[in-house]
Amino acid sequence: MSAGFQPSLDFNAAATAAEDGEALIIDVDGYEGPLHVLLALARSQKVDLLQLSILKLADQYLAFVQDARHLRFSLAADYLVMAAWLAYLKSRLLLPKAEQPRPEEAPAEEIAARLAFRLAKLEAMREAAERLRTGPQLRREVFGRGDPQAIRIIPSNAFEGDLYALMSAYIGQRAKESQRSYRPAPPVAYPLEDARDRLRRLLPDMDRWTPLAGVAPAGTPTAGPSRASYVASTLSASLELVREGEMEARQLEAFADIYLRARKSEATA
Amino acid sequence: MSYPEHRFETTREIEALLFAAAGPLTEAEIVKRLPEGSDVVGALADLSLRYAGRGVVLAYVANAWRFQTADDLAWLMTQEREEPRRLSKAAQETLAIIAYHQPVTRAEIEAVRGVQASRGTLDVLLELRLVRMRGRRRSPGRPVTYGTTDSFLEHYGLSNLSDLPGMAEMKTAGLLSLDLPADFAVPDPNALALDEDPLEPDAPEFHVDFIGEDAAST
Amino acid sequence: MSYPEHRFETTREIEALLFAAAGPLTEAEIVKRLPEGSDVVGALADLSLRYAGRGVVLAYVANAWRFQTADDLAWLMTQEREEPRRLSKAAQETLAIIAYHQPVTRAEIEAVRGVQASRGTLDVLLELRLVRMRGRRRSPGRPVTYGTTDSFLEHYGLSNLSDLPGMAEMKTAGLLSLDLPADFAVPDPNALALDEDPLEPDAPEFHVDFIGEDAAST
Repeated sequence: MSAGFQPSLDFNAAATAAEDGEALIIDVDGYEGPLHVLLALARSQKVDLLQLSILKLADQYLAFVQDARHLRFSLAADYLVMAAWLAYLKSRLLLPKAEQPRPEEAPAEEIAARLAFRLAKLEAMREAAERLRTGPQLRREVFGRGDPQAIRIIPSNAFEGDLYALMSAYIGQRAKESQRSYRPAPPVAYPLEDARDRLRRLLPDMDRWTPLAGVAPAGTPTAGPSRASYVASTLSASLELVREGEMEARQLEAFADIYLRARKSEATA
Repeated sequence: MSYPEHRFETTREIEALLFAAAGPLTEAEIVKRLPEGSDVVGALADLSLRYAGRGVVLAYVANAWRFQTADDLAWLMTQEREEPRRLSKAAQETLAIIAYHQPVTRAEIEAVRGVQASRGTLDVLLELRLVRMRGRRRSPGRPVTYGTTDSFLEHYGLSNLSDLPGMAEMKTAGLLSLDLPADFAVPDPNALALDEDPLEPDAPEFHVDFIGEDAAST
Repeated sequence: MSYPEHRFETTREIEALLFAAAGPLTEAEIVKRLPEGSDVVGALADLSLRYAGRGVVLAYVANAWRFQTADDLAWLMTQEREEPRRLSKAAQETLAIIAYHQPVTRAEIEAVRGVQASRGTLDVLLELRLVRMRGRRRSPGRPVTYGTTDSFLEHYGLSNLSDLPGMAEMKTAGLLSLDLPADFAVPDPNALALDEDPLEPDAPEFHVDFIGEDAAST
């Protein structure tokens, strides 16, 4: 039981649960987490953080959580875990020391000192952040050359790029890939009616045997119906015209070229 | 404030203004930006003197003031500078896919990107020695597989391929969004590819070898 | 050529170079461009003195030299000021922790702050190139370690990491140790931590430099 109350572990409980999704951050009156609340409370004691009264701090925090829970029913687990841990620490600090401390439990004073140290550390980092923020910053307080003179540039084999850019590029595409659905483009066919009309128009000029390939439109390689579609539609149309007696078709053997010509019934007769 | 101190402040202010400005400033522009009553004309004269003969001089061009490097130092400015090349978006993306999916064929790269890889993209990566031909896939057509090079690792500061940030780090960096499919995985580029034949760097290809020998013997 | 005249020429040359440059130049870069045998160190010292207290001053940032406007003249520069991207409080704190504790893992950042790093904290810092992935900790899972970039130093006008404000006091107070014992020896963020694998074994500078260059050119 005591192991679970080590200060280094208690914050991870909610964190690991949220590991798969977005981090759950409940902003309780502008505090980002229990440690930030504790820090704000500790400051009100106006002593060196390392000399802090953990008992007082625990009381203040428990009161804070009570209040916050009153206002917001769904208080983040982190806050409650910290509350439970502080209550436990407080009880141990108040209890008379056992003659023989149980070996698996660190002395309460030591745990309290660690908490104080953690707060001091966080405080130091906040101060550091503040100092960085208020110090002179480029293009805010200090400015570089506004109009740098051109230096002739030669291309080189060095290139720009960092790991983050590489990872972003990768993820960007994988995300695109997962959203992409397969939409086959329906093939464009050469309409039979068009083929028939075209053949009829060509008919007066087709008094000699002409290969089918020469009759069918050549088409364009990039857009429109494919060459195969042109040939197939033209063949079908020509067969219709043959049936109607306007045209003749012949093929010498299987797979050989097909030849077409207009039927000149009157002329031959 | 005594007069000279005032004047000194004004020279400092003009100095900073002209330095940071994106282009030359006219006297009127300078006056407008300085505190009222500043002796701009006097300060400009002071500055002119202060910079005379230095590496940087105060110049009056087209009715405006600017700092410029001294004419006789032009040779310094034309020094060539090696500008690192910026990878195009396509190249960056192709590189990322090769890095994570190696060994990978051109067709596979295209499958992930959803567009045809232009010849130039792979060529640029090969030329920059970020990418190399690794081997051939044991599949019909025996397509060439691509992988990253040592200089890729060097550039990105990786000691080996297993250092390439994986899913955990992508999550940390906030790159993985939640709407990715559940089976989304990032491949381990370090895994041994079993269906790949080496290109055999020593004797690359019989054909090549043969020509080499032939040329040598004639 | 007499010695002082030679030295004067060198200050002129450096003056011109640094004035014209878009970003900071390292001593090595300056040396490379000047005639052989120039006393660059001495000339830089002369220039520092010459510009001290002026509207434009010589500054040493990210181990390189640049001219910049004096920070007390910020009020003049309203036109040049870019609306900077405001970092969230969480991002600022995270940046401070990374700066003072580097190399540091995400878990360690979270331990100091007592909350999980949320989306938009680390990735914003990475995207702004204030922070970079440095290496991997030699501990189970080999977590990635984070550190600051040259453009971080340039942005905050720090000559190097030991220049971070309050660093010495925090060190003596033991506040920079990632482990809890207060009497723990504090690692020097400049030195590679002993339990960290370099992302780049022999040339860690390259990566750093590179980012710097990148930032300067944008």
